[in-house]
Amino acid sequence: MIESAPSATPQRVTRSRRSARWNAVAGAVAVAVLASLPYLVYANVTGVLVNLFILLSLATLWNLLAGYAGLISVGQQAYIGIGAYAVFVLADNGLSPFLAIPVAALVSGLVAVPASFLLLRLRREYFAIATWVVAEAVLLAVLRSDSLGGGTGATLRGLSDLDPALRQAYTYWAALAVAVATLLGTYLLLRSRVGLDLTAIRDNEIGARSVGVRVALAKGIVYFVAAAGAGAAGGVLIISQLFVQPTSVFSVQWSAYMIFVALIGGLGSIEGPIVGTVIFYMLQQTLADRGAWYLIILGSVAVLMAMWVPRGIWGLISDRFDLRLFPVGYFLHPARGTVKVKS
Amino acid sequence: MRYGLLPALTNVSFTLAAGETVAMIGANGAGKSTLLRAIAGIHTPTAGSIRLEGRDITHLPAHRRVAAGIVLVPEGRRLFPSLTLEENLVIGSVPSRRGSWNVARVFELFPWMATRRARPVVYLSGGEQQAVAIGRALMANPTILLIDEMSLGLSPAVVRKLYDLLPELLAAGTTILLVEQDVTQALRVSDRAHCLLEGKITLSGRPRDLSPSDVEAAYFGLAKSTAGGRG
Amino acid sequence: MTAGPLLELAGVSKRFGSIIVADSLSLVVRGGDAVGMVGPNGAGKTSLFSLISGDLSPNSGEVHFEGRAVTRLDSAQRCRLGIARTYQVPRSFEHMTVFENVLVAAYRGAGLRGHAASSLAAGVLDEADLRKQANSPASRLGLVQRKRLELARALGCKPRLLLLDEVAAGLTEPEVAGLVEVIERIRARGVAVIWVEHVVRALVGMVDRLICLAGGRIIGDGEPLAVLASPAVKDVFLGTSYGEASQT
Amino acid sequence: MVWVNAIVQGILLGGLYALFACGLSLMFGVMRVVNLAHGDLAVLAAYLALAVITGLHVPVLWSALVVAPLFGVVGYAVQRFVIQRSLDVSPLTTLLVTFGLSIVIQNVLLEGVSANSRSLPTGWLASASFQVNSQLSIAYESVIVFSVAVVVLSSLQLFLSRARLGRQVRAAADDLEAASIVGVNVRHVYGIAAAIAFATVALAGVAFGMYSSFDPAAGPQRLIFAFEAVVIGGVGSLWGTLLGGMILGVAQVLGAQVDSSFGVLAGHLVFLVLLALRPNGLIPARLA
Repeated sequence: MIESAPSATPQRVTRSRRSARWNAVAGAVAVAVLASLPYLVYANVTGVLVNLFILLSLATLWNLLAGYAGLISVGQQAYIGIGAYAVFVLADNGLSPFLAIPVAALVSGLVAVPASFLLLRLRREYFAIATWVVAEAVLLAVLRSDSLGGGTGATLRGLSDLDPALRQAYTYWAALAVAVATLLGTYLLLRSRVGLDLTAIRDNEIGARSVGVRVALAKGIVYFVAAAGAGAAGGVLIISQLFVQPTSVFSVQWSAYMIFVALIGGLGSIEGPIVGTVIFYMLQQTLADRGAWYLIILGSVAVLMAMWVPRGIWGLISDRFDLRLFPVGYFLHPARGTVKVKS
Repeated sequence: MRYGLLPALTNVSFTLAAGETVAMIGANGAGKSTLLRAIAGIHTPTAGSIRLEGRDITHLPAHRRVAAGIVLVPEGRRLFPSLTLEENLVIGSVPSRRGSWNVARVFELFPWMATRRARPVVYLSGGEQQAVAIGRALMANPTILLIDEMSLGLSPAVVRKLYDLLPELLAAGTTILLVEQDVTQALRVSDRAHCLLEGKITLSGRPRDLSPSDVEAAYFGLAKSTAGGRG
Repeated sequence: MTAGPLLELAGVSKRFGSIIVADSLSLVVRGGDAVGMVGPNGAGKTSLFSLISGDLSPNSGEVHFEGRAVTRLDSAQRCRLGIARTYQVPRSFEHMTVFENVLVAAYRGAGLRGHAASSLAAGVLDEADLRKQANSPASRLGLVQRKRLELARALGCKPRLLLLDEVAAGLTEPEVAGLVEVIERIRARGVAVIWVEHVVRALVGMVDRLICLAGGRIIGDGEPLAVLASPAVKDVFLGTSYGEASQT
Repeated sequence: MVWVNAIVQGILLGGLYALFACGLSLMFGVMRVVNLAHGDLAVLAAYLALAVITGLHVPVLWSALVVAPLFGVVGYAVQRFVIQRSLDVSPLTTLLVTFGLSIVIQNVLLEGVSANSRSLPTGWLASASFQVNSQLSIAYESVIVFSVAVVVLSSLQLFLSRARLGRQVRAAADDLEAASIVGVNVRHVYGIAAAIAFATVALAGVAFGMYSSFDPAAGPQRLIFAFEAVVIGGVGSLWGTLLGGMILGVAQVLGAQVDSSFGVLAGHLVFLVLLALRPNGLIPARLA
């Protein structure tokens, strides 16, 4: 018979080089402060933050697709739109729009499953454009649908009897909740064994397969999660605008936002999109009265970063300071004292 | 010519004199192909230098080395599948160096080619493809011809035929560096030989001065004393 | 333990266009065998490994592992059944630490969880002498350490058949000796090993059977020194008429 | 007869799509780059043509003779300084970089010329057509565009198969390393391929501007149609691209016949179905 594992010397495994406890405390404090903002600031501030949270969620999910699974999608707007319209339909049937957000996420995820059977077989260039075609096809289908308002769009019902200030606060909390859920979900996914699979696939797909990784399954999970998250973001979007216009919600501009944010912040890290979102926000505010210039500048910067600084701003920061806010790694230590010893 | 360090090669130095034929023999994985590819400009060595007629060409890109007269017949032929036989030859004259080689002369050397000039090369046999690869290299009128594993995958008769062409090439004053697993053929045609084992030159000399047992030992890396034992 | 063969190839052929890399190959390997494999460039050694590991699927023929047909399974499925391989050009996961590289194998290839997986991974790193590098990214390893990581990752899958593709290339003499020792230990646990290597002396010292491949066919199979001495094998390595040359 | 008319119009429309697609196909066939800014370049060319027409008071066909060579030069530069650099980083980077360029071009146009849609003045050509019979009439414009497409594809085919540089392009597409060791300056050849691709996309842009109105956001859809034509026809095969363009054109016109809003969607669906069934296209072939 075959002996089992070679005998291991005593060892201990942690998930980061240093203790991650302070990161968790800081994160909890940050979320608590953000959650109390509706009591502290005017609605125009929370209104801006709602858009910021939507963008943060989208960029985080796109980074999960591209930075971890190597899937360059330019069609995630399909799921933003599906999520928005799902909230519209559910609210029309009497469900509270806020409660409809998780359902919309699920709907988007479920639509992604059959799409993934077609798309995930394709090579990268084909995948990129095919995702775009799928998004266009969904848009055209919505435009043809009278019950969804066709080209004129649809107005969200079910929130008209709510006090505007309260509605804005609820919307803000919903956006915050989606952003936190997205970040936390991404973090937990990457910390799980699937996260290890994904990193392995990104680094070397054939190598990953050769050690038993189910490549198609791992990519499928990521594609599903990214679609569901985009659906939730779309749900927040329709609630914040009370209206959805198909050519705008299915616009490829959304892909531009998430791609630029992720590229500038840094692909392949959870922190990157957060950094990128902050930069995007600052640029947008600075150039607010200059029309599309912020997008031109943002796009040019993103192109230059992709060519010369492929790991983005967070890559530079984490290299210099060896910093990780979301530790997902595994560290092997020699055992200390009585901690789990196995011989 | 001097040559230095690559991951697969350690501090290899040797020179080629004009007009001679040098063979580089050794088992696969010994670093022979890496060496030729470095001379052809596909890899840049991590240390050391390559000189051609006194001029440092270590950082010259591959296509400019061809223009300078160093031409590689690569391992596995590497013909262009979407080009016809004749086009595969003609593209060899891209650097437009002066010399006597042209399509007509290659056809003289390999008369069978003329009748199949318009065929895609994928329909040719291995030996025929190797001949096209040699013809393509000659079209550049090389001063140094690097030939990588000419015999690979070919029948012994074809290998012999191809090697019998070498003197004709040499008549034009071309210097030849051969990398070859087929030791016998390589020793038969070369003026000097080096044996490469695990990235180092372990044996050098004129073919007639090398005994078969020395070559065998250097080739497999089995020292003569331990070749019989298990250790 | 089953009495049947561990691995059986029956008439396996593989072509790429006009190039034949496996020409109706048949081969039987039993549990605990240590098989060496040699052959000139382009003989089809790496392709044969890929056909066994599932990176390539054959044009015809069948591959059986522990009596089960695996011809239509991909490399991940075959790995989980117990076939692990290394690659000639290391396929390390560059941005993961050495420990994580092996941990993926322990999770997916060996199907372990939690503490069992990290114990296996840690043990394998000890065995491959990579414990000191456990927490550094694979991208910082040198070529020799990368080769060891290939071995460690394959071992992390807890294979019953281990395919080693040139793990000793580029190693110094003492390093090769150390590696042979490691592989001897793996064998002693009952793992069958097929080892492709150009460093023939490493093979001859360790395997009890040598296969010589040329042109996608087996031209020698048996006791190592006998295979190396056979005229067909000498012909392939040293040339068509080496015998003639040595008489002059 | 309605259907015959639809098929004829679809085939002629396919010529325009093939014109859009041949540059995309060339760049993908030679350097494995899908230029996501392809459609926006066409729109940019249309605006430039408009500027030439109004600035120099020349007819539309002359404007193409100015814009296409200009785009060729730009294409060479973009390949050498932008795309080559991103290719050196990773294949994924070329997608991200060309996508970034796409958005930048769109928004520069938006800032520069406003979002209003424009069209190229074609004079008497705009309404000229010949009547085949009572139900089938063919616009001169569509015939001209189709002919231009066939001429461009044929010249490109001729260039690749006969010209010295064309041979080098094919060699570089076949085997980059082998091309460099026979003395081909691969980066220069890549630049040439990009120059041709950009020049053809400029022609396509002008043709598009004659056919219909355009605005700064019209690019992405052009890219998608071009890509669909390439994939339906088979990557790297120029005549396949023409066939792909015609299949797409016919699908769109037939779809629109069923329901006016179903045209483009029908094209997408044909593409997605073909992609599911034959991921390598109808005529999988090497370049030329």
